Amino acid sequence: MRLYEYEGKIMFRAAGIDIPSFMMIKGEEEIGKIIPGVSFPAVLKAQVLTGGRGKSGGVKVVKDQAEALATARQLMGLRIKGETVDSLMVSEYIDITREMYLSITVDRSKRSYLILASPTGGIDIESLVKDNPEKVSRIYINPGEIMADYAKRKVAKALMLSGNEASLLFDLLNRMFNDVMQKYQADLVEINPLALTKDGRLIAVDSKVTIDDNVQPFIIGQLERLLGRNPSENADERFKYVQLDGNIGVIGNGAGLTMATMDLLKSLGGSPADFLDIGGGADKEVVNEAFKRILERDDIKTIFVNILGGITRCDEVAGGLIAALSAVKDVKLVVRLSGTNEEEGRKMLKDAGIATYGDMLEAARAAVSLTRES
Amino acid sequence: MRLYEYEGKIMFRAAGIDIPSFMMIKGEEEIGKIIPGVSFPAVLKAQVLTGGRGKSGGVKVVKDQAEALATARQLMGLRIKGETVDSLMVSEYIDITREMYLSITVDRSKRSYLILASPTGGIDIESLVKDNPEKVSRIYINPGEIMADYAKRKVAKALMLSGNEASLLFDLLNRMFNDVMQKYQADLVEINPLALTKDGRLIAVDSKVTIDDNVQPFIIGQLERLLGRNPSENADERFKYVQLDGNIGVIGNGAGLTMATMDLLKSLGGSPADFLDIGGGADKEVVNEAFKRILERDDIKTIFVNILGGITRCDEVAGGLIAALSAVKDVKLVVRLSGTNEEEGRKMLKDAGIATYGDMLEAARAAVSLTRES
Amino acid sequence: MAILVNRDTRVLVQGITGREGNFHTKAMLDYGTKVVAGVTPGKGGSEVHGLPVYDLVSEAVSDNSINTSIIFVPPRNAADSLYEAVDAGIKLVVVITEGIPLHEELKAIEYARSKEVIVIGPNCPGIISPSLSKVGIMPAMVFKQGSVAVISRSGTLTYEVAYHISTKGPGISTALGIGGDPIIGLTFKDVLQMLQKDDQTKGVALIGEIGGSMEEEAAAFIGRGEFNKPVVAYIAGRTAPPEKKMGHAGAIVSMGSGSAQDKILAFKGAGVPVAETPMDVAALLKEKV
Amino acid sequence: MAILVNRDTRVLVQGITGREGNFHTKAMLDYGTKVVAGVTPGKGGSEVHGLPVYDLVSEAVSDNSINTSIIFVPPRNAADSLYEAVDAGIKLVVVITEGIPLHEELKAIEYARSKEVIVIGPNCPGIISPSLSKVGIMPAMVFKQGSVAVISRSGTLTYEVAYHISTKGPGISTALGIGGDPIIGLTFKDVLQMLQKDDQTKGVALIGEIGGSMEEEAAAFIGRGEFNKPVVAYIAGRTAPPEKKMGHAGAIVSMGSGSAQDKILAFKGAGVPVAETPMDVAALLKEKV
Repeated sequence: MRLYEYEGKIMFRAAGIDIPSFMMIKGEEEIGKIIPGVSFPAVLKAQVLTGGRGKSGGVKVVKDQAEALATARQLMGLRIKGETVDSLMVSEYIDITREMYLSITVDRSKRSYLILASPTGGIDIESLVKDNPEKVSRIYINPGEIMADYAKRKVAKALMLSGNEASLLFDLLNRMFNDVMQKYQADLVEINPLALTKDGRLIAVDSKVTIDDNVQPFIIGQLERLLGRNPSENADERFKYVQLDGNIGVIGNGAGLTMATMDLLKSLGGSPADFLDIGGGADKEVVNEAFKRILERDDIKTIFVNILGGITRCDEVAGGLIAALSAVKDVKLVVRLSGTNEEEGRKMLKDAGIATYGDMLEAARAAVSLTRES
Repeated sequence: MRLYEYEGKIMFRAAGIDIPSFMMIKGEEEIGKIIPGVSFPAVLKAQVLTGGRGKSGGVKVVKDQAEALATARQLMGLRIKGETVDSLMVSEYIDITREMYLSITVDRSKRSYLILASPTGGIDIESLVKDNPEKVSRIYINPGEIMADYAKRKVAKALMLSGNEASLLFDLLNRMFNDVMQKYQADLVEINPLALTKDGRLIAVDSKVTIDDNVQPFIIGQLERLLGRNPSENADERFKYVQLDGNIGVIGNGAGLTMATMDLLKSLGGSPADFLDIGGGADKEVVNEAFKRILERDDIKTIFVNILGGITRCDEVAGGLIAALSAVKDVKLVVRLSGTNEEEGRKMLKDAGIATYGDMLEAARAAVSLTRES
Repeated sequence: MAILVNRDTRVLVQGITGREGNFHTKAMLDYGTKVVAGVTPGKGGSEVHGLPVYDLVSEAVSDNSINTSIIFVPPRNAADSLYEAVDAGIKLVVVITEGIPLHEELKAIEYARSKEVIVIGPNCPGIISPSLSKVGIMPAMVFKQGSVAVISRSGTLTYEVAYHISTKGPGISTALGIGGDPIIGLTFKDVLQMLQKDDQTKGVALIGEIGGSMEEEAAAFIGRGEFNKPVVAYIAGRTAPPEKKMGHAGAIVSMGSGSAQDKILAFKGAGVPVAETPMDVAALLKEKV
Repeated sequence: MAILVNRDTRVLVQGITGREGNFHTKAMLDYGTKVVAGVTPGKGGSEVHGLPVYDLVSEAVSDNSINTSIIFVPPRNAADSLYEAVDAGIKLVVVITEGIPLHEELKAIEYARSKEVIVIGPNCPGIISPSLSKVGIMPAMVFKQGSVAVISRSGTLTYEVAYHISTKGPGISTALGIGGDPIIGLTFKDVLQMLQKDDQTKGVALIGEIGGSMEEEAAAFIGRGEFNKPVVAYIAGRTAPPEKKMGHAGAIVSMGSGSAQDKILAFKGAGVPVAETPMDVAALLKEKV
């Protein structure tokens, strides 16, 4: 669950991390609220979940009220990488001496917490790692260990901070790790840029916080109380769905098989429209819902169902397909059924007039050629 | 640092652990305070740090105000194993269905936290382990692990609690472990008895809490704020002292050597009056203070100083001895000096008229026979 | 001889009274796996498929000879079950559960590893040494005994590959799903180290996917010559967009790393052929084994 | 060959700029120990006795070949220093510091052990293999090279015993103080296991004291025949009253366990002679070695 910048900053503020003061403008009708209490210059920041907001013109410094109002009207409703801006942050302008990069995440292969720190910040971490790998320090925190003081000293050294600034950093790291990362079970807490100011403060000018999708319900409850929304609202579908650009709807069981199906369609010249994994042991209803989800779009020409039944029973899937058929109009259907109760399933579909295959490659070829024809 | 029962209960209350309500009577002059607000029957409990208080008559149930006042006067000033009672707890009387034993401590050889649980309580754990070892369950909590739920289920089973009572226990264990043991870095948190009441409550009827002597200063600060006293006040002496019953004062450097000195005196028919370890690298001043401490008592006949100099320099110790000599009057002095700067030290003492030895056994023999003569 | 599970494997099922636990206990028993007991808190004293059910793992272990556990409990209790198995002295634990909170998974698995316990999964189909023992949820019929090991981050994709190796190829020594979560107990490299010493295994099908760097680490291990049996790889997710989780919590190209292209290049650089489709794996292996 | 430290031991001093660290660095160098670097946060770039000082252990390790560390930092930072040494890959750490908070000690030592790092101490005099290497604070003159190992929970008592073994007996292979704290890295049993394999060691002086059950565990280990060289024990604290800490945080008879009598009985039951005084240890050993 990716959080908005302002939500991350609400967390930071609750954790005692120094942030620029800000107010939120939600929707056109609140733009007028900018006037009272804002001191200029200020920064208007479009609130979107996708990265690269700055480059897309989503962040503007405004010098007075008139410019603020005009810029706000311009930003509100802007499309950034497919996302429509419907809220703006009006943020205190910070006079920055130096911009740094600081984040805490989980390192998969070392099975460890990982602090990334760079004395230069403000650009995205991918470019940072690509262009100046020597400037990005990696400090590991073993999960069976506390965040040891020596690790904090390493981070201070990496960020070229000492004396009082280092003390501020130690405090910041404790708060990031204990009161944000651990408390809300984030899988990423990123401050980029972390600003050092002339008066020696360390300020989190931006925030990027991602919460683990699998957190226990009490964490969701805490998030909801803090943020006023449940960030997992759309996460409890019974299948997993990722939208793609193509025209062949893909339904598979198992993440690997479903990805392999996308890849196969592509290598045969087809174009997958989605990743949709109904998982193990799916019943009729899930299959039916999966169909509905794919057919929400009007650019789908074919639906390719690829089921290798283990726990999942082919006859159960066939039942779901047949139930969903009424909704399928101008869309072609190619079904591969193999594994548990394969024969029953294929017979059911045959009786309903749907051609089925036992082999994945044959089925994929059929799906691609059918799509070409249409 | 051993805490008083009422101090442990203040901790328990702060941690949300269910305890009987109580008030404290400090000194004779507060006995009159018993009257208002106390409902009878009630329990008067002498506050002392030594165990076995019940057997020594330090706990009394009183049925009305007259009995309460009379009993309080009787308890106040009572001597229990050498300790004088100067404060009483007036505690709510709890109607107990079953008494259990529950404690958390540190297991040294398993390097682990250890929960001890027994479905019968109210008697001391030593007797419990000796008489009914099968009734005492040991549940280990690895320090690299959280207190896992399964461990709590094990404790519930050991205490023969289920359903709602088990849920209360799980909550109690969390509070004991996180909000007492870990928060204040206790090395023992004991509830004995833990009472199950008719109305299904779990109440900590007694408390025994010991805080690690080496806790960081911020823990001491927390304790002081909570309890209104600094429980480590007498812990910062520059040497380690334990009082014994004999008449030969013992000063050694190093815990093992000092204990060995006591043991040796005893095996030669002598009787050590104390354990006093001046530690490694002691200077004149420490030696001087150590002498003063031993001479506070008037039953000392001989002082036996046993120094094997490694870091500790014999000449430094000799200097301290000479400086302390003025305070030594009717007491004999036997000194063993060996190791770093041995010759300088022995010469200094010889010049001051003090006989010294290089061998521990010879010196101990001299100390015992000198003591016999006097 | 296969690896990790064989005829001496004696299995405890944690969460045996749940729907999945119950169903797969039966399936494992039918396969001939020596499942000997189950645990479900509060259900101690009952029976499932004739097996005794206990409240606590320590009780099950002291009453029965057990060396392996399989965990089916729901995500919110799964880490706890792993701690319980480790503390009871079980040395191989298969965690089927999907959706364990990341931080709990991280701590519990590091804990298990510090106690030298082998964890397969979480979020995996388990392990099968065909004709010897199955400790998992895979459909047994696609696994025929033979000489190729299958290691995979995916369940159904394992079945797809195994089916071809079993029907058209040299058959399977041990197949195991290491799991689709970001933090898992056994890596590809760990398993290759075990397979190196296994006489029955003559070749390996390694089925990776996007996310993390386990495939690259395995490729480097092979490239250094530390594994010297033939390997054929397949990587799922070449068409996956970045920053999106593809079904598995661990299948995500993030912060510029974990792409299928990187992994394919790594294998090719180590001299490991990479199959274009899952179906090609068996054919490529047949040439080498 | 002695155990744990020898001519290949290359030592880092953590807390080298402190009074104790500085003093004993000089003493170790004088003895011939290969001390190669030091660490004190904030003092990086300076020198002590000609050795480079670093801010971080990882920096010292990457600049120098280091396999052993000795920690002199104050109690409130000592656990942190142990984490730092472990995470930097050092495999033998001697912790001299006395007074480390119990809970920190517990967690840090369990962490080190989970990473297969050997910790000697805390609250110990260190280790010496006479004529080869001294990583500790003991006065070198009382240790002459020979064939008896001395293991002890106490510092000065070790010197007392070692003096007699060195002057009147067969001399010393390795002497080490395992530490006077309740939680320590190496137990008597751990050290006996190492000594079993050490050719130089022909006999052992085991100097225990009240508190805990390490002596009983060592006795049981010897009693089972797992250690088969002659051992002579001495136990300090026969006259100590219960529930009182006798100098060492770990030297306490508590909740009815840890008494000298129990330990003496355990050793006698295992056929290990127990000396009446520290001075008798050398004589008893001389008969056997």
